[in-house]
Amino acid sequence: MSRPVSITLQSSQDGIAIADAIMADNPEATRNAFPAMIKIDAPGRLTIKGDTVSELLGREWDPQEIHMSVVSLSGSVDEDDGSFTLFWR
Amino acid sequence: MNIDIQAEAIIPRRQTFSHIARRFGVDKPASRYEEATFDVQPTANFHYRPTYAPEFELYDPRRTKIAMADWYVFRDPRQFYYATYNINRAAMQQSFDDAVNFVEKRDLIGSVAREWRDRVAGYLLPLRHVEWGANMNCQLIADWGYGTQITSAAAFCGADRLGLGQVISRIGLVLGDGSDEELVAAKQRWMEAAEWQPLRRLVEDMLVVRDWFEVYVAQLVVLDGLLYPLVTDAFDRAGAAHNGAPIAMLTGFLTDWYADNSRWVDAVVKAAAAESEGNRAVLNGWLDTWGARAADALAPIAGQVLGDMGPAAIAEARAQLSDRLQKLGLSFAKELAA
Amino acid sequence: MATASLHPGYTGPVRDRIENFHGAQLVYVHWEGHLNFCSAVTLPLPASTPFGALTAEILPSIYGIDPDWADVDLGSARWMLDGADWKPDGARPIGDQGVGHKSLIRFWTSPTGQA
Amino acid sequence: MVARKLSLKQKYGHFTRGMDWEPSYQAKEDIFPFASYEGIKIHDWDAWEDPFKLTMDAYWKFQAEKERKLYAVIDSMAQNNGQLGITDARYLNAVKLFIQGVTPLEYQAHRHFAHLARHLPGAGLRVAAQMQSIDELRHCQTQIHTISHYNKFFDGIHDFAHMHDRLWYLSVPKSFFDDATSAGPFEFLTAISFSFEYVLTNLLFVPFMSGAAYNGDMATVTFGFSAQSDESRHMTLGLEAIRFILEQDEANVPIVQRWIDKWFWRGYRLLSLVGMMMDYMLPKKVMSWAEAWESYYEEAGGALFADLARYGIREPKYADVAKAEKGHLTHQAWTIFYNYTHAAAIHTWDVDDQHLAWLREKYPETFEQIYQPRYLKWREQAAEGKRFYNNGLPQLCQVCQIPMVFTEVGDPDTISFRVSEHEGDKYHTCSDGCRDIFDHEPVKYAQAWLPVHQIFQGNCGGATLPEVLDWYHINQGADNMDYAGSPEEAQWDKWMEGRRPPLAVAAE
Repeated sequence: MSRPVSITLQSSQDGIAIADAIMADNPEATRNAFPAMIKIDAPGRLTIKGDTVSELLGREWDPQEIHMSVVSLSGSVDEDDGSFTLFWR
Repeated sequence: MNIDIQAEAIIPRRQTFSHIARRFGVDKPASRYEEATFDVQPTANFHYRPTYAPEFELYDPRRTKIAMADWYVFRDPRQFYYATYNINRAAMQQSFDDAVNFVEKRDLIGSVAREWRDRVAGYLLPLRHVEWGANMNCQLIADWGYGTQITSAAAFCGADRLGLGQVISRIGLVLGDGSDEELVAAKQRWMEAAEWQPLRRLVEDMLVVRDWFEVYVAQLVVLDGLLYPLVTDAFDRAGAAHNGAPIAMLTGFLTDWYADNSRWVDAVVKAAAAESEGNRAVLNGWLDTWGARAADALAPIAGQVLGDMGPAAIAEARAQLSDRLQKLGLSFAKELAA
Repeated sequence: MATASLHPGYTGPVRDRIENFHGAQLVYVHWEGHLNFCSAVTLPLPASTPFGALTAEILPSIYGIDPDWADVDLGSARWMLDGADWKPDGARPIGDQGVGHKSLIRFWTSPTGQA
Repeated sequence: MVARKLSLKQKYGHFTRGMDWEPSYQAKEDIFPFASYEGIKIHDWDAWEDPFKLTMDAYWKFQAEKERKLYAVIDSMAQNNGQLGITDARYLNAVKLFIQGVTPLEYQAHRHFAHLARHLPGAGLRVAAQMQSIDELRHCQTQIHTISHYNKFFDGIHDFAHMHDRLWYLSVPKSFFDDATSAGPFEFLTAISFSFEYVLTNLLFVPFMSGAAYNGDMATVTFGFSAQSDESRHMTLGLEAIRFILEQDEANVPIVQRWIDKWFWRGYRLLSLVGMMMDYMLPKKVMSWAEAWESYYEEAGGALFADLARYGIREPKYADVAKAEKGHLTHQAWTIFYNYTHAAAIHTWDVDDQHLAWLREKYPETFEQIYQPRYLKWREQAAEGKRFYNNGLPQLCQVCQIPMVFTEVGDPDTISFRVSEHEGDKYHTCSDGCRDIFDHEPVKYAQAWLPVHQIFQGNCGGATLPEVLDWYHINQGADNMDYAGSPEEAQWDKWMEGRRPPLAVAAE
């Protein structure tokens, strides 16, 4: 079984949209709500697609904006032009 | 009535922290700048000597020849603490981004004389490596400087230098139509071209200086004090003859930054010089040594850009810096001794 | 093992040498079975201090605030010095009975102290 | 017209390490003299992968936005007497410990990440280190600005930096950080970025922030949340740095393992103060120390070390001891502060019945048997007007500098005394973990500035307690002593009185 990666986001407008996008693009992800926070776990790998978040927010969202919403994460990070990925090597 | 009782009950018992009150008085609410930058650095009772320098304490005023009775006289006139610093720089960056968009959308670079555009790429882009060296020098000051006031401002300046290097790199991408060819070529000039070697040697030599205040003087007072006026003033003026205005729009960030940073540099140097005759002698010595080397290192670059007018531009920069330092209580010869 | 250092011979000030204590030496004392006193206490005592002065004056000044102390008979206490059983003589100086700089004295009392 | 747009990765490469060059006028080892003395072998600095590709333009933009939001909350807190929103004035003692013990470390982290940003030979790591350096400065300054408002009304906060250099219990965090900053650059990375930030930091921040949230301290929640977005970057740096070092050379593995063992134990001992804060200082509880340790160390750490096993790294030595001690640690730490509240810049108090019930529930195997009787005995003494204060000064551990209160695993009645000899002197430690650290580098730990010994050497203002407290800048009778009878208690009661519904006032 692959080891879980996770990301914890603030329950802000952007954070909720990011969480929704993750759930749409990563079928194996599970979502848990905490006071003021959302924690999402996924086995092995989790990708945030800039396009999906942009569509949900109705504006262009750059994956680097993740810095505004992230609370904690677990896993290695890969940042690309259109996406932000957590994974274990 | 009930409200009155409440309001009366909620009376602050003190206005600020004790270490701030000892400096500015107990009754005065302190500014955020003061609370963020005064006396936070540990000064006593260090547990272990550094394994890389056991002759010093972890924070040690003896890491420079400059001596101060109080290290908290290096007040930053901009009163930067982290929030105000970042908000200020985000606004400067926004102006730069707007300028880049403006220039790119209208393809204004295409309107600059090709020859001048190449010359700009020639002198401007290698300077990102100078910024990289300046960045390391600022980190050294943040590492070994003494007192929260100087180290936090130096850390901001260090971040500026990384940002400046990136601004210049971005201009390189604009000049290269989005490709990295110009950046690659500029790095090659920095490494190999004869006219750049004296400056690269100067930058590398600064990286082995261990007195943090000497690094401050060599980089922030002398090299910046000659290089920035040359690039943002003399070179830009030369570009005016070649329809260089769009490029001046892009280098506006450098001009604005230098004006802003100089306010802090002047305040620091002035305070150090005012402290003692001994400090003044040390500072003047550093100004002489690094002043001569910097002028020599910049001469071939000025010559490359301005041709015969190069020496005059260097002399003008020296004279400007000399006037500036004179006002700060220091002496810097307008002309180099033959 | 040596601390890894840029240059060989890394060293720094050793702060707790006996000569820094103005003629006293440090002695740690712990009353076993009474962890309402969170830890052993540190006492600066000249080596010439008679053991009897420790028991008659110093320890009561520390432990007297515990109601159990009133019932303690130090004459029947069990003592340990630096990890070994110890039979101190009240009349002799502690320094003559093996108490050195930073020695640890532990003692067990009855009836309240567990052995 | 932008025909050949670079990818984010290519662009980031040019914007960071592309500005670096191989020096030829000065030797690389003269520019970076500290890179090899720890025995760590790096063959290819370019193998360092930058996890985040944050350039200064984005950094300024994001950080400016975060700061605008944060300072709006701080301003509103000051304008609206936000201190009235906390659950109880006792809560503030957690904040006091934080600004006295942690905030100065944030500043020191700023300085030492600048050290790495200057002295590591790898350009990519230098860039990551300098962003962390200014982030740490941010955390220091935002904490000062947030807590500045509480300082206007509450005691024990007013001279935090002076106290950090002097006060006996603050030598615990100070010596921890001095230990890291006096080491070489790779040990510092392992100590702070990996062992502390990656493995243990959640234990500091998450309970502290949620504790603040549960107890009405909105300002602290806001700076905590805001700082946490930087922490994610720092944690990632810690994990990637350790992987990078381990992948570079097999010979690095045993060196790094020893550092992980050492810094796990150092960090764990430091966190005993945090655990005490969680279990004793929060009027409204979030989770117990034992629960936090289970979820943040035993589960998350277990998965991490399973992953690092491929490099030959095993779980930190004595992690089993930490697990075995979790039902005792915080109660023993509270005992220290209850004993010495007369010499501390925080308050302690009688643990009330409701709180005792919570502790019994959370620590079913240890609390009722061992610690509750102790507290009830103190309660009795206090009721007789003889509040228990320890008149002696504690014996301190030479390494962690916490009073030697910790007991043998499996024997909670017996203090764990360990001793080593070095150059004819004895050095006492509180545990096998601390003794191992001493024995490995006695020349380093023999230098420790132990507050109790310094008092007896006459270096702390005088021979009497009031003189020493003056030297600490403790406002006697306000900063120190039991919460019961403190000016803070009187103030709080007065405020709460003022908040009685008007009807009750009318009824009087």
